[in-house]
Amino acid sequence: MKLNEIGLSKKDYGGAPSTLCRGCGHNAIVSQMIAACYEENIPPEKVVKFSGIGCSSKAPTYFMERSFGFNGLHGRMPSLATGALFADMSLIGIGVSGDGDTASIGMGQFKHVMRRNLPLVYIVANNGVYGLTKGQMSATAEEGLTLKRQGQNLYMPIDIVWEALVGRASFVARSFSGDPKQLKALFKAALNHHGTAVIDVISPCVTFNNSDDSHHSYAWGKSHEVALHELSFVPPAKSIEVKYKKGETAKITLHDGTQIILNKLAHDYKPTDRAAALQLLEKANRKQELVTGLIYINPEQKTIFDIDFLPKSPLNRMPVEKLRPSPESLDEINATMF
Amino acid sequence: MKLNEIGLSKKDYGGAPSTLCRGCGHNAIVSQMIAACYEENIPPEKVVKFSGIGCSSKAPTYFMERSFGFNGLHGRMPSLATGALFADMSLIGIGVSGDGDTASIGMGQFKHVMRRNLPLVYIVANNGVYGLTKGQMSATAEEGLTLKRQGQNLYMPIDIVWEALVGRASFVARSFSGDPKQLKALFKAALNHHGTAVIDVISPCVTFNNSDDSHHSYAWGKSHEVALHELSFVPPAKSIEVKYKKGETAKITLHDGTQIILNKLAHDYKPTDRAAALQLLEKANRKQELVTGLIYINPEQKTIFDIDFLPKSPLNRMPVEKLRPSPESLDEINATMF
Amino acid sequence: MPTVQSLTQTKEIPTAKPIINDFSITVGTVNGSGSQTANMTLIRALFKMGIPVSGKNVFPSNIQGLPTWYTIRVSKDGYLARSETTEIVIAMNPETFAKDLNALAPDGVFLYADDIKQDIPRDDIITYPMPVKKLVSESNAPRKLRNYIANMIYVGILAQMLGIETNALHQALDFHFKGKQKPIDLNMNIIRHAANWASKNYTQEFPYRVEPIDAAEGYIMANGNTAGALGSIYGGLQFAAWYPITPASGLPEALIKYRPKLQTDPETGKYNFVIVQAEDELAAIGMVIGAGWAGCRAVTATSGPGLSLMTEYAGLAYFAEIPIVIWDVQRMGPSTGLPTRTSQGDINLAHYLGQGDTKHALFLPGSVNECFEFGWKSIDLAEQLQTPILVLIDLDMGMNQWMTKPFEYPDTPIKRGKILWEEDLDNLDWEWGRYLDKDGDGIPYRTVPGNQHPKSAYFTRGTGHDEYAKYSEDPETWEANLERLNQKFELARTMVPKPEIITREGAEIGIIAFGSTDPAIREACDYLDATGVPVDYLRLRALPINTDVIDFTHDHRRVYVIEMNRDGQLHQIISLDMPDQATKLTSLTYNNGLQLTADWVKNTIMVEEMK
Amino acid sequence: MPTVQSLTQTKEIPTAKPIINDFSITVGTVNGSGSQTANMTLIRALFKMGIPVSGKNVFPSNIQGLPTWYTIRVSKDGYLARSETTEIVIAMNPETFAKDLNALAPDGVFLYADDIKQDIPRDDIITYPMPVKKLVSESNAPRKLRNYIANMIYVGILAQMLGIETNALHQALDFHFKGKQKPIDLNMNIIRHAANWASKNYTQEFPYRVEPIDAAEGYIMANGNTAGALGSIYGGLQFAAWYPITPASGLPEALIKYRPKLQTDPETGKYNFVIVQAEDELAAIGMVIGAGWAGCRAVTATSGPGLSLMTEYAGLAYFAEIPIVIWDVQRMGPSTGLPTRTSQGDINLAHYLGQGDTKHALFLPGSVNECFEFGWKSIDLAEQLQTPILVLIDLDMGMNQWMTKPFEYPDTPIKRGKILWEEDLDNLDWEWGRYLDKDGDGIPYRTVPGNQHPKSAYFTRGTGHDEYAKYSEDPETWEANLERLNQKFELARTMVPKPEIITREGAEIGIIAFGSTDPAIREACDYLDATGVPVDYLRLRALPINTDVIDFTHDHRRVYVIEMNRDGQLHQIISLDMPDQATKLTSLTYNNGLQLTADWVKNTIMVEEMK
Ligand SMILES: Cc1ncc(C[n+]2csc(CCOP(=O)(O)OP(=O)(O)O)c2C)c(N)n1
Ligand SMILES: Cc1ncc(C[n+]2csc(CCOP(=O)(O)OP(=O)(O)O)c2C)c(N)n1
Ligand code: SF4
Ligand code: SF4
Ligand SMILES: [Mg+2]
Ligand SMILES: [Mg+2]
Repeated sequence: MKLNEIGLSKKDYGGAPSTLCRGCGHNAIVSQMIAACYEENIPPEKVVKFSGIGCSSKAPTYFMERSFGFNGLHGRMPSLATGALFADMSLIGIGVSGDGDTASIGMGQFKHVMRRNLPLVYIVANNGVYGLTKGQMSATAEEGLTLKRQGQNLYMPIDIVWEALVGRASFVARSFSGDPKQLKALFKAALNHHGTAVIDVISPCVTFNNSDDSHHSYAWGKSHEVALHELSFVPPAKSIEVKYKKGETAKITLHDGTQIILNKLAHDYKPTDRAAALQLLEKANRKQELVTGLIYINPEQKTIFDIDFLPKSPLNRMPVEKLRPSPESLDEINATMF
Repeated sequence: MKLNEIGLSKKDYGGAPSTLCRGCGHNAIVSQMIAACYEENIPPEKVVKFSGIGCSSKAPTYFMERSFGFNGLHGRMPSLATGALFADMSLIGIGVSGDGDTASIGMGQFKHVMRRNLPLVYIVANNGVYGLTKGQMSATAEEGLTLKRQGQNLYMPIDIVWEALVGRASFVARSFSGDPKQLKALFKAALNHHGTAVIDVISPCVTFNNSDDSHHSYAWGKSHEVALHELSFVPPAKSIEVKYKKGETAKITLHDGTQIILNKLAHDYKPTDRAAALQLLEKANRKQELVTGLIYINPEQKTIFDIDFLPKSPLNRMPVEKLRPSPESLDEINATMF
Repeated sequence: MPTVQSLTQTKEIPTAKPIINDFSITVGTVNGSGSQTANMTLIRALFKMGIPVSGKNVFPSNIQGLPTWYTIRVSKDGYLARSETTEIVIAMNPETFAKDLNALAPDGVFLYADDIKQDIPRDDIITYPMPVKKLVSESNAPRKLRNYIANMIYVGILAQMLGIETNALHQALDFHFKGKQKPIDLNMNIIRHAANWASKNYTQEFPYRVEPIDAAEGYIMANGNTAGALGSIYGGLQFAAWYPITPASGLPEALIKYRPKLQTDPETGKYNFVIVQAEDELAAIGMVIGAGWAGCRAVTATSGPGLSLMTEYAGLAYFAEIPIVIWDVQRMGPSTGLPTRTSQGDINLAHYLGQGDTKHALFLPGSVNECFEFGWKSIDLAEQLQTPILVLIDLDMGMNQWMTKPFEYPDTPIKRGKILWEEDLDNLDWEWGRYLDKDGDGIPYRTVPGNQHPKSAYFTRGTGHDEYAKYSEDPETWEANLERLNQKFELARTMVPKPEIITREGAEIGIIAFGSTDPAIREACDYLDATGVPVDYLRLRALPINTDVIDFTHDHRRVYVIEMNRDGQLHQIISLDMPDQATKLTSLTYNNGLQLTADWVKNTIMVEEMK
Repeated sequence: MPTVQSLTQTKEIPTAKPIINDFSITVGTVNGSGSQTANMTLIRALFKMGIPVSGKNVFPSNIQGLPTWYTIRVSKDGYLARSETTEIVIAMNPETFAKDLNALAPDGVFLYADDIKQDIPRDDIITYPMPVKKLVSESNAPRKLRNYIANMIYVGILAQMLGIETNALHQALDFHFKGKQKPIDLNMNIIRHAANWASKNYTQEFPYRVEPIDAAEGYIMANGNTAGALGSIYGGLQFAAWYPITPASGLPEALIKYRPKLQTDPETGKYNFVIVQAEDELAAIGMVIGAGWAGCRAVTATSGPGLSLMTEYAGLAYFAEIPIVIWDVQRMGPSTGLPTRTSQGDINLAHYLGQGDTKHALFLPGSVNECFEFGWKSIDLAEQLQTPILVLIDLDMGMNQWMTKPFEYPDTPIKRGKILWEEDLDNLDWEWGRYLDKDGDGIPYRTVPGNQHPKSAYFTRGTGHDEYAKYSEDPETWEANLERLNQKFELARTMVPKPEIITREGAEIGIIAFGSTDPAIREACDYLDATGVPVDYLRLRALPINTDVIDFTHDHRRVYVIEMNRDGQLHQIISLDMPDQATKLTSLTYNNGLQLTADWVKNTIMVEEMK
């Protein structure tokens, strides 16, 4: 059986069998996350999974059984992850949410985890609909979308990528369950990023929102996707050797020294300028292009861990002696109580 | 005593005496709202006031006693307004919120009222701090702000205007309590707009966040404000006569025929292009300019009222006969129940 | 009989006469496979034959591919609670084959898809392999429909063996497919084909049969969510806001479905009420409160998790005296719990929803018909008392089809409570104040936005206020206002639906129960009576309780309070209202997510009475 | 004496001896004017003289310019509850001048700023006009400090007339200004100046005096929020998330204040615990649950509105068995209510916080010292039981300075409950499952993220799960799990702090109370004893109750349950645990936002006993 550099087989990254519908876009997220972690040689025990409520939020059950996971409350995944990841800052947090879970009920926590730049891979499995409750409009449903039982959506949609950009996320990407190769590459980039890495994955709901003209369907995705670039990686060790090759639009060095190499596809685009990213999106939205790829990244942005003045050693392994201040200190406190 | 065109004196637009601190920026919002409604000849009975919780949210108590008002829950003003305004769509809704009330706990409802484009003047009295709870950081506090008892803010701030722009608000403006003239003009424009009109008012908290280097202080505002233009209005009746005069950068015709005339100040800027607005903001943020004025407007955007297929006559005056379907209809229903 | 042999009959053909119109069927299948249509066709057809029938869907919290059970109870006596025994099992799901086999009663009939190759280690039953794949392929139906059609095969076979009338089946399909001929014919053909095969190959007599009777005469079939929605529409609903959640979504979705037909204004062609899908429950209740405050009859619907999120706003509505109605279609908690299983576990939360001294009246419909009735009555009372009313049902009543009495048109005109408009204020000979108790009943008069009278406006807040709605921190004012709110709550005792009491000759003990457990309790009462333990039954229809409940307890040696939760929440709340009777009230709880059964009630009470 | 005349003395100089160390002072002023410093200086100085003293701030829900009252009680007997009578009034606020005048007891002393020109229609008191403006201008203090300094004037005058020692005042200021000489001198000079003026002009003897004693010996002064924060820190707090709200903010703000001193690691120089200000309470509790789940000792603090928003997540923590501590510093509800007034109205909400059958243990500290003690004990118990613990205090205890016993260092080591790390799992001779009740006490073993053992991980959810944390909808599994949760709750009865019982010779009746009402109840018990009605007093320190409470009720003819809310919430909850005693339990409630007084307790019980 093939093993990765830390001697694990792909099976070691597996989870419970999926109970999602056959063909559900979320299944692609599951399999590509398994592949990404396997190929990046990440020990499952170093990963913690989080999710809210929804079909999408069930996804973490289906990958990496050997990782701790917490399927929390609808729209409240980010707060859970914030508290948990402080316990051991060496862990890698992966959050999976849905468009309803993030853009409807979860908008507040989505926005605030980004401004704190919590190191977390934040995947929004975006199908424009509420799958688990059987097909109501979500906040990302495009204007004019018509669904059974629901009629037509006449509200303006919420654009996850756009929201992430103005929300000051330090890593913003978009991908498509119909493009597994890119999905995996972006997962790898996100797993290596130090900060909140938002990935808006158009992940079709084959049961409730997959008609060809729906903006969250496989058909629409396939015919409208415009991939910005191809991503490849150079681990910290090797990074010196790298030379610019033709077609490369950018090299980004991450916090841990890993380099992301972007190879030009559609546009000659550098994902390091937020203003440019906003432009790109605005245009794409008008032209109804599904722009995918790494849209913005700032490896330097301070995280909530840098901010809170904390030790590197895991808080949750702190010996009890350290947990309680000395008796003397309490005498001093009492002396000042008046 | 001076009376306006509907025979009311300014006193008829007054409210309870303010219990805010002397010099509080929110008091300027109160007085300019009184002036705007008085000058626009709006019958107080046609206005409904809404707010959340905070010093800012107390403001509606201090203007227009003759208007109905509802001081709701912290962060939940928009939902309250949404339900209430359906009762009589001829009413003008004015919502006053704070930066904590909108950008912290209220982010979700803020975002969703905009995408529904509920006709509502949505004022965010933005002082970068929690006034009523005595001076904690709010989500709009700039990076690096230092406050007593709180230490330094190291999170990225939330920019109300930016959020409103990507949130698809149909009217986005920014003003400053230290610039009452412009504040009044923008209130007038908003009162005439058909849709959600977000006004981010930098409204200093003199008690907890008014040090000269704080981005929400009077001093900072005065020295960094860059007003885009001067606004003037032409009521529907007269609008035909209007000719372009030199210095005018734009004429915008509102839903009811009122025209807004913008006279060039700082930039030659047309507030009808969202992409341009995003650019403007991005630049301003980098240059630390406090850009004020009408930043974006789309008078054509469908509102939630247009969307829901409803009668013009007030729902809350609907005669009881109409409220209950006929006995025959129930027989038909029963016949289909199986 | 070779054919029968070849069908590996495992048991002698019983000589006993077949059992007529009195048995239960369990269908084991997977969800998302279209079995719902098949099962609905069966119960609708049975219903059309005039036979009392109930169907209960036990489904998983996902969309496709997991085990699902549907139990059909046929009862000439009209016992429609879930039965603990099942006499006929249809096994379509290999995963649950063994489990389903075990669930079958002795002498029961086991029909299974013959492509499931598992052994059948029971000889006390009759087995009927069904060549589902073969019959499907013969049906030469479109490929993509195959899975779905497999379900119609068992409908056909069962129909044949039980003797379900063809035209009843046709009516069922006709209704389901809204008269569309093509699907009707397609399905009817499959059914016929399967029926024919069965008649040829299952030669021996089937131990269970159905025969047309008229016991279902004058009944309809509906679910509580639809009934609640219709009741609200006939109650003059004007504004609904909601956020999707199982098992409550069906109520607002029924509002969407019926709005065009029932509330389109003939003149303007516009709708007479508003439905908004909110971004979450915090917003849904906020919108409803805004609408209720502004004079619209406003309703929302949710389940446990959503109700929790409504806590803060519900407290505001109580304190600011805003009429709204909240439907809580209960599912199993705590927490996300079992979203697709039934429970009565939100009584405490709903009753005390809000911080501080918040208390709400609860309506507790005990039938689908009553869901309709309480739909309009709850809105009336909310506006009369100017306070939130919560209506609690559960997944079983909300989502399952129940046989019930037809919906009755409201027998009282719409009540809007004390609202003052311009002319009312003009004619007032006293100074109006929003919270002024002019009539001494604790209920003040209110005005609503849009009122153009210069004295009509007031400022509403969740903070302390005086009789004229002015901000106040004055201790006496605060205390007096809270006492007045309490007075309204006491008044509610006399205005909420009274309990229904069924007495029996010589009963010394009683049962208090509510909601979806009614069929099980009634059935159990018959059994207990038969075994010489007559029991009186008080079906509670609302909280707070009135004196009937206290008298009922007084008049019995012991009273069992039966409910579907762990802690006996109703038992707790009512015992607070009769401390001197507290020791008489015995709590019996059933809390596993399934529907209560008559056998459980009977046996549990027998055991208690033996003690 | 002309001077006195000119000061419009209105009453004969009383010949009686002055009253020593036993009276109440009320200062009427406006908030945001700096009067807090003046008042704190007074009570600190009195405390330094060894005199038992309490100060209660009755303030409005805004920041500046509205009426505020501060009442100081001086009691040689150590009675520190709010007193219904006030013997000395200092009137600085024209708006409340008349009201404050009326509040004064007969023979009382009325000191007022002489720029307030209002008539004084009482001749049963002694009036002292204070030339505040004059003395301020003489002080030639910086302009912008004038308003503030006005307050120090009454400190000086009062100090002079009561005989408060100068060095005591100096110590008070020295503490307040953290030893900064400039402000200390500035304030001390004003005080001296005012005192001198008073000594010259108020010639006659003042009817109230203070004298140094040692009754405050061995006490400290602190508020409950600070004590709760310190108790949590000494309890090994590792993670705190919060959202600002009155009156709870003081607790997390004390964490921020004391973290550098108490939890900076000497080696690394880093902090040992985390504090996050969340975007709202939904997030605050979410963070705390995440931290508690991941093995950090986690605490949050809020008040009614925030608690309501925590409902859904609290239910998850109960069901998924995650240790957290929630402090609810109660303010007056329902709804936003009176944010700056005290109450005990969240008992019901806190006890049942969550949908479905959710129940939580509540800690109820009865003194500031106990806030510290319960601070660390609550975290220990939360981790031992793997469940949320709620600690309820109120605005009065949380925000006011109380005289209390010094904080005692924890007498037991930190308890982390059943956590398994790598080596533990290696040495296990049984198959671990997250929800497997190995020990039969209902408490399973848990692992936390970061554990590198390949078998340590599990998936946590709010939905049904089996002993190995696998998803399950199985009815028996569900029921068994909920019963185990209930077993933990029953176990909590024996582990939460036991009640404190104070008995009296020949008492036939009892009182049950808790929290901030303790001083009023103790004082009332003395009065009742004196009037021949001895009362035993059980101070409840936690829910659920243990047998002591039931026995106590058994042993008395009648038991009064006294609490500060409308509905007698505690009375309800405890009567559920003793139905056979229910009729003995009489609910007495006080619900106007002010602190309970001994007179009210005494009078109310006398009336009840007369009945
Ligand atoms: C507080 C609360 N409200 C409502 C629900 C019901 N609910 C479960 S999943 C879901 C939406 C799921 O949509 P999305 O997040 O887009 O995930 P998807 O199923 O589409 O992948 C809702 C509303 C819930 N679980 N909790
Ligand atoms: C649910 C809830 N949490 C917390 C509070 C306490 N609170 C009152 S006002 C406020 C913040 C006010 O800040 P902002 O909205 O910026 O208004 P400002 O006072 O600064 O004008 C908070 C946290 C509350 N009232 N309700
Ligand atoms: S319902 Fe939609 S989202 Fe849910 S599992 Fe099926 S396909 Fe996926
Ligand atoms: S505290 Fe700040 S925000 Fe509040 S009233 Fe005073 S100045 Fe205004
Ligand atoms: Mg979705
Ligand atoms: Mg603010």
